[in-house]
Amino acid sequence: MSLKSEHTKELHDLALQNSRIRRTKSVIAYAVLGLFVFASVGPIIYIISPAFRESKSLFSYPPQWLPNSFYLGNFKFLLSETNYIRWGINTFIFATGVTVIALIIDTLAGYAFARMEFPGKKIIFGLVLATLMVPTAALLAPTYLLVRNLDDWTFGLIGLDTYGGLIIPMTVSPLGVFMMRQFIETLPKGLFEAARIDGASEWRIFTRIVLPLMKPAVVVLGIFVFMMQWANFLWPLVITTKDETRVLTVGIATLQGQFVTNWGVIAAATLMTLAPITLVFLFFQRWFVQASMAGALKQ
Amino acid sequence: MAEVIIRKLTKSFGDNTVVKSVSLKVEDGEFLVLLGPSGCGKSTILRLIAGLEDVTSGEILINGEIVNFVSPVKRNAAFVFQNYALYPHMTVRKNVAFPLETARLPKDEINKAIDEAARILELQQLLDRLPSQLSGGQRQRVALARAIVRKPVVFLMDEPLSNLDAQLRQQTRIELMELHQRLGVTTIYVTHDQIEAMTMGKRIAILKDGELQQVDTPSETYDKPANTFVARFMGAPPMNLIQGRIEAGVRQFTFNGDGILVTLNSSQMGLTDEVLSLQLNAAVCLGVRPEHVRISTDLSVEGVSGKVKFLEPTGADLFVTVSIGIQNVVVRCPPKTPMQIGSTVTIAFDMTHTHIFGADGWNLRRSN
Amino acid sequence: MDLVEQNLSDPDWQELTMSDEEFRRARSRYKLRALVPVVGFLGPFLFLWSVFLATPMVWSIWLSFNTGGLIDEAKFVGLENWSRMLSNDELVRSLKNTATYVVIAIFVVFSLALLIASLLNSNKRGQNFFKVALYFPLLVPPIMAGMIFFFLTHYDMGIINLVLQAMNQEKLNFLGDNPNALLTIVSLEVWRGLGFWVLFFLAGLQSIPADLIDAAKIDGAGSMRRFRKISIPTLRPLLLFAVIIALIFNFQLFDSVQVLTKGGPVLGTTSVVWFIYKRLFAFQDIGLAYATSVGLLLLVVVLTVVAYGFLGKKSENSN
Amino acid sequence: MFLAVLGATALVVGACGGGGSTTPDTQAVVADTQAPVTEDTVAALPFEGVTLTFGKAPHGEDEKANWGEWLPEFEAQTGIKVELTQVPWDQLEALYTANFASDTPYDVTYQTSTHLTLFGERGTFEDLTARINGADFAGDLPNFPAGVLGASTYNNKLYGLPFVVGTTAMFANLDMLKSAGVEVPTSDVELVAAAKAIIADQKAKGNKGVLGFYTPRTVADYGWYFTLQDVHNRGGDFLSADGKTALMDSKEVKESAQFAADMICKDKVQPANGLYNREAAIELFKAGKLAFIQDEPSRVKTFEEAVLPFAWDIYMPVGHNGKATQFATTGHWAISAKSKNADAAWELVKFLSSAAFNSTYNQRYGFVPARLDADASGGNEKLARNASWVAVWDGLKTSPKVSQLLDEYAKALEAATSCKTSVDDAFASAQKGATEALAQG
Repeated sequence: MSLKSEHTKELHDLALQNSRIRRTKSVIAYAVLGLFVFASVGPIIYIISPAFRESKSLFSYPPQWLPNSFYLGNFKFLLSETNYIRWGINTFIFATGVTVIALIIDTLAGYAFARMEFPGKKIIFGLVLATLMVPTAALLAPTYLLVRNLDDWTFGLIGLDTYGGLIIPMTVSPLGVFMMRQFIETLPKGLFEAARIDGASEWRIFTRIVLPLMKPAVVVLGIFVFMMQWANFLWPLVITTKDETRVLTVGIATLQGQFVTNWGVIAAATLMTLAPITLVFLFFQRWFVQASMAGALKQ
Repeated sequence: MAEVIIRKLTKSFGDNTVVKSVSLKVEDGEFLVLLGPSGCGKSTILRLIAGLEDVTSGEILINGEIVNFVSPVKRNAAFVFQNYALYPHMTVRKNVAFPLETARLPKDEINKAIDEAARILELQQLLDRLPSQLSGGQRQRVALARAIVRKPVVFLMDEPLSNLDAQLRQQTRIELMELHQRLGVTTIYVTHDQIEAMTMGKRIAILKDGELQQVDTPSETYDKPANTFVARFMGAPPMNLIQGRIEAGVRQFTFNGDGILVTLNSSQMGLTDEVLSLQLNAAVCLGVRPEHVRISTDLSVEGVSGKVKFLEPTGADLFVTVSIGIQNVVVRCPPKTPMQIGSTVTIAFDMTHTHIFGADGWNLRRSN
Repeated sequence: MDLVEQNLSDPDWQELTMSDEEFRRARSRYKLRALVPVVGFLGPFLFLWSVFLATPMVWSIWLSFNTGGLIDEAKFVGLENWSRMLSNDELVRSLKNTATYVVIAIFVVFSLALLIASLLNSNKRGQNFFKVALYFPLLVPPIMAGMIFFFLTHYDMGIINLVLQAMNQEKLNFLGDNPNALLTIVSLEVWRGLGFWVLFFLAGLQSIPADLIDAAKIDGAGSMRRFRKISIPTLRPLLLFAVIIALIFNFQLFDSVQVLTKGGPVLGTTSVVWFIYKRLFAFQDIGLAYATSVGLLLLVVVLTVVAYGFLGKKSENSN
Repeated sequence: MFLAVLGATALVVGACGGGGSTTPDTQAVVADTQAPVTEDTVAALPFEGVTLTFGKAPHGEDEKANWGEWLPEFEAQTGIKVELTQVPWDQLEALYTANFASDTPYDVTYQTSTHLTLFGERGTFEDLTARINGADFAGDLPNFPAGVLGASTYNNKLYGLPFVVGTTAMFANLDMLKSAGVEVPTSDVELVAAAKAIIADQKAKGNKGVLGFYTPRTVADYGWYFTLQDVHNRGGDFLSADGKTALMDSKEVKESAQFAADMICKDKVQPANGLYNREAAIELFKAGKLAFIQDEPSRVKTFEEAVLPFAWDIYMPVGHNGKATQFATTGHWAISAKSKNADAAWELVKFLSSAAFNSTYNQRYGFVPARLDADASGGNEKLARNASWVAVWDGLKTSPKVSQLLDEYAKALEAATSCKTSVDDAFASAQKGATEALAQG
């Protein structure tokens, strides 16, 4: 009897000790995670203050942390003196346009590469993948000239200062096709065969079977493409000439004079640019977080 | 309802030929089982018939029409997949409706067809569930429902029971056969399980390495295996195959296999002396099923004597492995036959059920 | 019909009715018909790809054997650009910097991302919040991220130096000294990219079958050992994909160099793409720029193949 | 060789001075030429319906708004519609390269001397020689100093009409000078001594962290722009007069770089590279933590607007042995060779380079006008003084290779002032790079 209770006590102690270790471990884990969150979000918080200060007092000595008054001049300047709203709308149209078209052509091509047989498939796929590694900056000029010359061929649909010219060349993303192909390959082959037996055309298989099943992957790729184009700078820079056709990144870059940077305005612009994308992100984050990236990216 | 004929069907993937000039005729309403070990090309043949693979050479006819270059749906063959291949994002109803919606049938017709299929396969309660909410057997029935709802002329089933546990498998086997009887649709059924083949097939086509070995009723494949492969593949435990030579005796030919001397009575064996003489001195096999070997502890009985090596009681039978020299012969005895390991016994073969497989492995009974 | 007979003789029904010629023709017609959907599915992408990616690329390969060709007429010079490329000191330096950057960035990002991902994997509470917060920096376009880093690395007003100052430590010269500048650029990349890789590896970790982990726990493996012996080998195919993608993207280091350092100090942060960009636009040395660009492409292709061979093989062995 | 360079430099300087002396008479001529143009516009707008595209990188974030006020005047006069595109400085070359390669480039662009001939020699710009010698420009031409025009000419071709010339100014915190009891320095040696004295004085008064001198020496902050005039003050250049030979390892280049390096590494009157970029240094000066800063004269406006709490003034950057010249780039208006409305474009260029517009523009942005009859000071005494320095302006000559050569120079300067590389090594490497660049194409 006594032996038994001793044993129980021992077990109890051990359990207590274990739970204590576990608790300590999780405290450490959350501390580390908190540190990384701080490092992630901190820099963005750091520019809130300059955005609400006059540029003149930004780097004043001694360092001034909080704005002595709630200065809105930088924002006012952006909204009244620049085409900021227009840039924002353009950015949205640009990024959305690229995303929508890229998703369509990437999923279609991904399906073809994953589930269709045709001569030269491996070679074509290899070539497509190879172009993934081309530095985009180097292709800037040739692509620009191409779009310029396409102006006449496409009745002005794809050309300078057009959404077509801005959007279409950016929709080609070998990475997207690669990701989609990888995902479709993870789907059981039998599904496609069953559908073929059931008389479904490739298009019906694609719309009724593949698309519903790859929704998570499509969302992930969509967010990925949207982000890339949201941040894109060089292409919209060269392909737009008018202030009204510019996107946010380019518009903000034109605010910098030669050698002179209006830091307050830049900080304000950065904040204002982050605001809508943050909303978009928060709206989709449920999707994003739930979307199984492993599925999308599985080898 | 249709007759399926394949002629000299060959399928290669690159340099690898997996189906080698197979010809087969499946009668209208027949239940034919394609049997063979994995990798023998049986599934490929099924997929070729369905139109899931592209024929390298040869012809496939359904109802007298060459369908090599006809799209799967126009062949009007339904396919039941090993893992059912149900659409995971659709309810049972949607799954079953899919082929009909694809064919653009009117809504009420679709509903009627679904109801009927559901009734036949007892799926009424499950129509609004997703495949992930079903058990293996239920999924299997949904897959069948999806297949029958189209009213196909041919059923192609690719190991449909292999994902079920043993008990369910047996039960479903019976259900499948009932379904076949009820619908009378020509069915080609692929399996690697010889019990399944024996119990289900009206005929069995046995394949090895892409080549057809034998097409026969289950009892014929068992009783008169075409070659050593079939002999060993069908039946558990397999047929005893004893290697040896045919020698000329005084009046009759004898089989000599390392101490096992058997006088061959050609008429009892359904052979002629001419056939045997062709194999004189060639390396042949003598084949006999365990139940066609008589065993006796009485050493005076005529036969070959050997030592008991193993005993395998299975309940219904007792299998005795007798070693004679370097050869082993398995004998089936009634369950409680007194046998001792190490004791000496005499065995004798029932010549009417004994086969000689020639040097090429083919049963001599078939070469006349 | 005698069933045995089926195999023995060649009854009439076994005779082929189509001649070889008919068969071939029917077969190629059938295959051609099967290509129609391929054209439909692959067509849009392949068309746009060949116009907007393949054509400029072929053009740039052609230009690497010429001088001029963008603004003025191209003049064929054979391999001159390629030999100039191989003897260019600044390019050698750029390549070294880029390689250093790629190695450090991949190593740091992947280690941190794996660490955070495994912490998140075993501490489920608040997981979504952490994911979102860590992903946040990716929303900042590089050009603006560069500006934010200017604030952060300001000698007197930057947060890090203020902390150092408060701790009576010597302040850091972030962008004016080597290797600080390159490390600052690495930090920018780590800052922006970490969240993405955390989500990536987290998804990978969550796909590890639980019974594998349980089995290891029963075997008494500690968490470090479990991570090394189970997580890493299971993640290896994912890691391979990640390394290849990271290689491709990091070798294109450009934005942060342009915004933060312009290749300085003393060529400490000049990258290959920055080198190309400068030749191409500022110097109008089109031939050298495209020779380098094609050279970089070849290099990355080779590295990718090597990475694939190396990691790919290992992952096969581990299975 | 060395003598030849000296001679050439002297010639250019001389020519500049000569141009300067014509100032008084030209103003009247300008007034005359304005009249006929007005008459034309009254009769019938000569270019009604023509639209010109106009590309320019901004000198300030308010520039776009300003153009909105400036251009309508021209549009009303001529009937020409002008579409302005603002080109960010950082990506200017990429954008121009793409644009000029197309069939429809900007009709008129603003080009600095580093880009003028780089693009011009590739056939992008119209040679304006005939235009400036035409009757409609006869009244304006004499106002352009020959030295400025000369520096903009390459192979007898003028790809752009000079608009502004860059100068640099030395800003001094006079309170600090007074406190330390030193005079405004007039030579490089005096500058170092004065800076040292001020640092010591401020330290003694408990003002730690005061710095003596700042001017950019790094590639990122265009260090060459602020350093090359010192090479000229020493009588040298980084390129031979005929533009064919690199002189990166010449005595003058290296001595000037050595001086710049010594200020940072040896004398420690300037903070190490990278600690403060230009903007940060400007803030230091504004905060009274920096005695001297060499920067662009446009900062006069910045400092005046900020109302600095101490006395300050601008001076010509001091030179070796007291010699002082101005040496920087020029900004030009260029017309695209492919322009379909070249005549209209020329009207725009004439408007942009007119004395009236030049005055308006530079009263806002504080550059030195490239024509002598423009008044950029607007009564500002400091800016007026700055404008007068154009007399000793000895600007960077344009050449198709100039940006590449400046890159070599700038890299070497940055290396030399890093205190880790010797001046000899740094400029030997620059010489090698520059020679290769000149040999190529």
